[in-house]
Amino acid sequence: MGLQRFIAERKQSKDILVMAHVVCGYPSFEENLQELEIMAEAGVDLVELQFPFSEPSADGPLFVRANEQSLKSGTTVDQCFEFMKLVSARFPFKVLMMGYYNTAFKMGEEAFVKRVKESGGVGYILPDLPIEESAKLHRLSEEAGIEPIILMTPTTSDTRLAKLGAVSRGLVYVVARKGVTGSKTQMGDDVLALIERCRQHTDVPLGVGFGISSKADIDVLRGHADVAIVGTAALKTWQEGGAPGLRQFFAELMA
Amino acid sequence: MGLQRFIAERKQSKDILVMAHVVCGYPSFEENLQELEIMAEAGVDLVELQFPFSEPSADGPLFVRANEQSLKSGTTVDQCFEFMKLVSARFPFKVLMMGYYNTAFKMGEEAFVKRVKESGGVGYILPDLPIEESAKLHRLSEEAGIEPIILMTPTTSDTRLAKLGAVSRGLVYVVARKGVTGSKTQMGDDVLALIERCRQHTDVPLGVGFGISSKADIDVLRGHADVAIVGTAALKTWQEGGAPGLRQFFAELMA
Amino acid sequence: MDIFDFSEGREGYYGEYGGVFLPEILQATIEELLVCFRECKADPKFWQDYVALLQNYSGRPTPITHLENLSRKLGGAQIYVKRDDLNHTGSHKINNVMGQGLLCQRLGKSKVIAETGAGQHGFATATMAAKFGFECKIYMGAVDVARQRPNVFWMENLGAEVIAVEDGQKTLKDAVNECMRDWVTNMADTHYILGTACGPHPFPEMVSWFQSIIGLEAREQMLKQAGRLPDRVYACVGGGSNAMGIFQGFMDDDVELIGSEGGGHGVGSYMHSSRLAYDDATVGVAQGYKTYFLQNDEGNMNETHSVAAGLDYIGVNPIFAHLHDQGKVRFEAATDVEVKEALKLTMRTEGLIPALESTHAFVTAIKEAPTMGKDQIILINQSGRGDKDIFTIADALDDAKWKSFIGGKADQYRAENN
Amino acid sequence: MDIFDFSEGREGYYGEYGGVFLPEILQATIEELLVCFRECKADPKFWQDYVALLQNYSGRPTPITHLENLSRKLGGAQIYVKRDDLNHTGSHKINNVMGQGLLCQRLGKSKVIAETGAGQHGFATATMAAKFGFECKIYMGAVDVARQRPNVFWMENLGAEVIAVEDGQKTLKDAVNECMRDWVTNMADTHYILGTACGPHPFPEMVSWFQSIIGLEAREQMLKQAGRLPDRVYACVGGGSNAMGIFQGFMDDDVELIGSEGGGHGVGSYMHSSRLAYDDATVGVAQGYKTYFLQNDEGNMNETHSVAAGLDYIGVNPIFAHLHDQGKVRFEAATDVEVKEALKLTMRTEGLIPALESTHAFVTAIKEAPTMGKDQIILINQSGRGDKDIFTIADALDDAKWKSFIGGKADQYRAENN
Ligand SMILES: Cc1ncc(COP(=O)(O)O)c(C=O)c1O
Ligand SMILES: Cc1ncc(COP(=O)(O)O)c(C=O)c1O
Repeated sequence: MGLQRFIAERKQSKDILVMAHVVCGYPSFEENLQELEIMAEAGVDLVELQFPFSEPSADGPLFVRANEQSLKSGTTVDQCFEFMKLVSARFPFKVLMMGYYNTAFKMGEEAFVKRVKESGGVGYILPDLPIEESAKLHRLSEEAGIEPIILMTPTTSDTRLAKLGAVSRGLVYVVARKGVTGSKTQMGDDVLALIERCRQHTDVPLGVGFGISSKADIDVLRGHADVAIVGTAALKTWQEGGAPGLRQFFAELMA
Repeated sequence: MGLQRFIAERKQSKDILVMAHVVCGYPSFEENLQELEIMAEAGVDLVELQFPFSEPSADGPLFVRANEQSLKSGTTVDQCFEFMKLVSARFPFKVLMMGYYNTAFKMGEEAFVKRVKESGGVGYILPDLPIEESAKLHRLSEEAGIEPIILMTPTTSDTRLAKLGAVSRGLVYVVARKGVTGSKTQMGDDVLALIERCRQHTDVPLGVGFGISSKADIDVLRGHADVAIVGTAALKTWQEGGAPGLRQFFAELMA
Repeated sequence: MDIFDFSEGREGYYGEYGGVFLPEILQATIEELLVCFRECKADPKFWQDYVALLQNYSGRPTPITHLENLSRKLGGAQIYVKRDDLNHTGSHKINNVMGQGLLCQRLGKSKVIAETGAGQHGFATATMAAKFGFECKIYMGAVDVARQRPNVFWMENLGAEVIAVEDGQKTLKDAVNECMRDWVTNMADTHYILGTACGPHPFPEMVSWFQSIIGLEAREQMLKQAGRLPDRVYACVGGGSNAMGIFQGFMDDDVELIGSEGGGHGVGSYMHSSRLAYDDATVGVAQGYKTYFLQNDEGNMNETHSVAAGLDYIGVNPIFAHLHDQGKVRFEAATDVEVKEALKLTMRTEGLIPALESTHAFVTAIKEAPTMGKDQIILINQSGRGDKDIFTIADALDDAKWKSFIGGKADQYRAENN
Repeated sequence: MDIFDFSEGREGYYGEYGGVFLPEILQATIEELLVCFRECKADPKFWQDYVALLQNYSGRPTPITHLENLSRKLGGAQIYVKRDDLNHTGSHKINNVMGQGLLCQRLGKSKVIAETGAGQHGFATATMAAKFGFECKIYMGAVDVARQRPNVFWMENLGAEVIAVEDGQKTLKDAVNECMRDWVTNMADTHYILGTACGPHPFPEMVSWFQSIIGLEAREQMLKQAGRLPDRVYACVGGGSNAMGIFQGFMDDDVELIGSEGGGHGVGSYMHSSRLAYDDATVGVAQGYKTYFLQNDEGNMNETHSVAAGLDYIGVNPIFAHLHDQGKVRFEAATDVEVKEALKLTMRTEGLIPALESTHAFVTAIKEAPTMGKDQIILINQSGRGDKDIFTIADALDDAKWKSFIGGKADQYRAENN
């Protein structure tokens, strides 16, 4: 089942879905599994598995260090795909590859798409790959039946939103504010207006991310966005409060 | 009795005179007196009393440090003149002021000449005062009956030797070699040739200095020069061997 | 040949290299920059203002010096040197920085950010920011901050905020990432002054354009001073901006162009920064553009090394990747050891102190000059002066007196603190 | 007015100042130098060669920079700066040194000696010697060797022998004496490259002549760039060579000339090096010439002080002593504290880092600019760049991070030795 249909189905029973995030191999694949267990329990709908990269220039400090540590402990792309396979088989949520374009480029776009698909991934997010550079990858993905997640942002002009909208499939990632992952976003009228703008240019579901850390944030989005994307806040909770902390975090978040 | 007559008289009983050197106030005026005592005993004929100066650029390391130490311990020009007075009264040798021109310039040339005369000095050596700058000082000295000691050197042209010769009075200081005071000179044909050259341009007695340190050096000069000038070697001996050393040095030198 | 004529190919691409690989959030900013840059490039007044600014502020044109002693000693080609070391702040970096300063003014932005490795580009940027009245933040790897304190000292005194980047290898490439992070947040009022001909389009073209002043001057000067063009032109290649700068003067001529990369510990050592001279680099996409990177099979960047901090970088400008493919520029490497020897030789023979970066160009030229005829001419770009790098050079030459001086100075400071 | 026209007075005298007060042994050498210098001065080709050498090797002409920010901030006169800091080796000292290099060649001598205080002149001389192939000895007070190690490091690497002078105060004046001592021994094959417009005739005239290139350029540039001559010209005064250099461009004009001396701890402190601005100096004879010296009643030199080692000297050139008497040049002093403030201001406002010496000229200009009209113009001579003086400037600004960097560096070196 494709990503877009999965979201549509899930949305029949929920007014907003939740997408969570883990950095593969950080702190370790074992702990990743524990985190994912908790996310699954809490009813998380989608998970991005970030493949660590040495130059994560769109990430904030917490993820930067997570990328770095994971690579230091020897994480390979192959391990990440194996992990993806394991995860997508074990858990009810859908899994996306998240990472930087060089990972895909180095293995070759064909091989990349094939491997995502084989590993049970329903799509991928490559934040440093603009649509101008994606034609071939998008075509291959379409052939394979996986989705490239396109990002729309507060700085994107209407002209460009139209262009992005035209090629969007599966899910659009609406970036709630300028900046990198990790800092807090004031979820308010600005974000809602942005969602409104994006909605005019695409029919695919809209996920909103960057700085979502509480139920209150999600409540703001309810009725406007299809998916709330939670990244740094969860990792931070894991680091500070371990499994009990994370369990409580998702319980409160999704209450 | 003027310097030139004094030399002429002494030369009746000796084939070469000896001029020695002390730096006033170094190591102290007391030690200066002890040195002079020894020089007098040994029969030294002339003594230069060097007035310490802060920029003794024509002196070698030993005298440079002596100048410096003397000033550091508070030696003043006035003390030097007082010392000159004492010395010229007490000892049979004749005394000359030696120093740099600024000492004379700062007290005023009239005052300087007057004070040398009053202190029993028969002349002065100011190595940084060329004849072009000496007209007035020479006139004043002549009036007072003291002698400005002119230097002739290995680099002086015949034309210039003639000029120097024309104004020379009392004693000419023949600089045995290039350089500053203190290093050893090879006393040989070069020096004798230089003396010969100088002799052609002046009738006043010739003293030869720079690097004389032994009886052998003096023996070379005997019959050619009128005065052998001993500077650094004596001070070095005093520093290393004290009074007994210096006594022996002069005994051997003048044997 | 106009390498910047994209009418036949894709805008911002040199062969398969270049492009714009940036987060969507920056697309508007990079578009705005591109539009502004196109205006500037089309406006002869802009270039005039640029040249006048460099003349009055930085001492351009920098001269060409004929190294008669070194030429005689090597017994081959006549060696000439383009003296970009005489620029204000001590290197060619000021050219690019002043140009981007003018452009930033035109963009109406009030803040600038820049990455720096050796500190030379940061120093130049801080200087420009003081002159233009921009707020200025310099991102610098923590390792570089620690070892390049003199430049940090000057940047701070020029009013810049220097931010030590604690991520990754804590060196240049990490400073670039951190700049990107600042930029995606503050692009509204901030211009990113990239320091070399790398990064996303239009940076490679823009930096090359500003640096082309070196080659423009040099060509004219060679004709005037030596009566003809050089047979070969040598430049060191970090990101490739000084080399692009001087090479552009001779692109359409029968002149061989040679880039000299950081050979570090040598071929096979994997402790170097030779992307094109050695075979260790492969094509990849990082830091906003596609080019040859020193990376592993999975696309993660390798550690790099050069005695010259300014060459110690994972990537190379995409234009060079293309010119290399086409055989239009030859790339060689100079090892750390060779650099030290060439530096000593140049100091003693000619009284010049090239920056360690620039000395890489000297190494290759010194190797090749003796094999050339006495009637042949070579031109070396001296991109910077070495006296700013006293710590690095004293370390490289392992100078005992310097070390004991530093020891004494440290003791003095400690005593003052007690 | 030609101050070097001696036809009416005594050769080598400026009023009652100047002359030749040297040991007889040097009379032939100084005469030979004078004859050679007169030939050079009369030979237009010599000056052409000199200018060409400086253009090709040192980057002359150095530009004039309009300090718009500082002028605006001070709200008075428009401030222009002559950029001799952009010279090769970082100061105006290279002008004189290159000129004397050519002259030494003409004299047929193969060795050069020079005194140096800050090390700037020694650095320039070592550079020139490398370029000309002369053997080179630099005399430097032991105190200066210890505190100016960076310059010593470069001199040695340029192939010069640096001799630490252990006599006297172990600073500049003692290095001068030691040079004289070398010269009286080795004059046959050795030329003494005196570093400033002091010492026996013809040095004051000769050094002034070589430095006059600054003023020649500056006058023309001001006319071209500002459309008219400046109302006032400011220069710092150590021995007086850079000031003589720029002032000579404006001697016959209605331009006020202001020399700025090292005020050290201020008037009455007796810890300064202001010979003419303060009343502490008197006329004397030392180091080969007659001028104002900071000396006691008996003619022994006093200790002097300035935060700028290059101004920290007992005497001043005899030409200035005369022009001061005649009221043709006004002398002011800048204290250490004022210098630090002006340096900070200049760095932040304009991105310029004047040498501590040059900053003395900025201090006086900055004091006076606000009292002048907006339509008035002042010109400051920036004789050197400050980035060579990082130790001194970091000490002056009491920079804590610098000190801890040095501490860390010292620890690193000690660890390497174990
Ligand atoms: C003096 C100097 N030359 C060369 C470089 C290398 O940069 P690029 O290849 O962009 O000229 C640097 C970089 O810091 C530098 O400081
Ligand atoms: C940069 C600079 N300016 C000025 C001076 C002072 O010398 P002068 O008065 O001869 O120009 C020095 C001396 O070292 C110097 O280095």
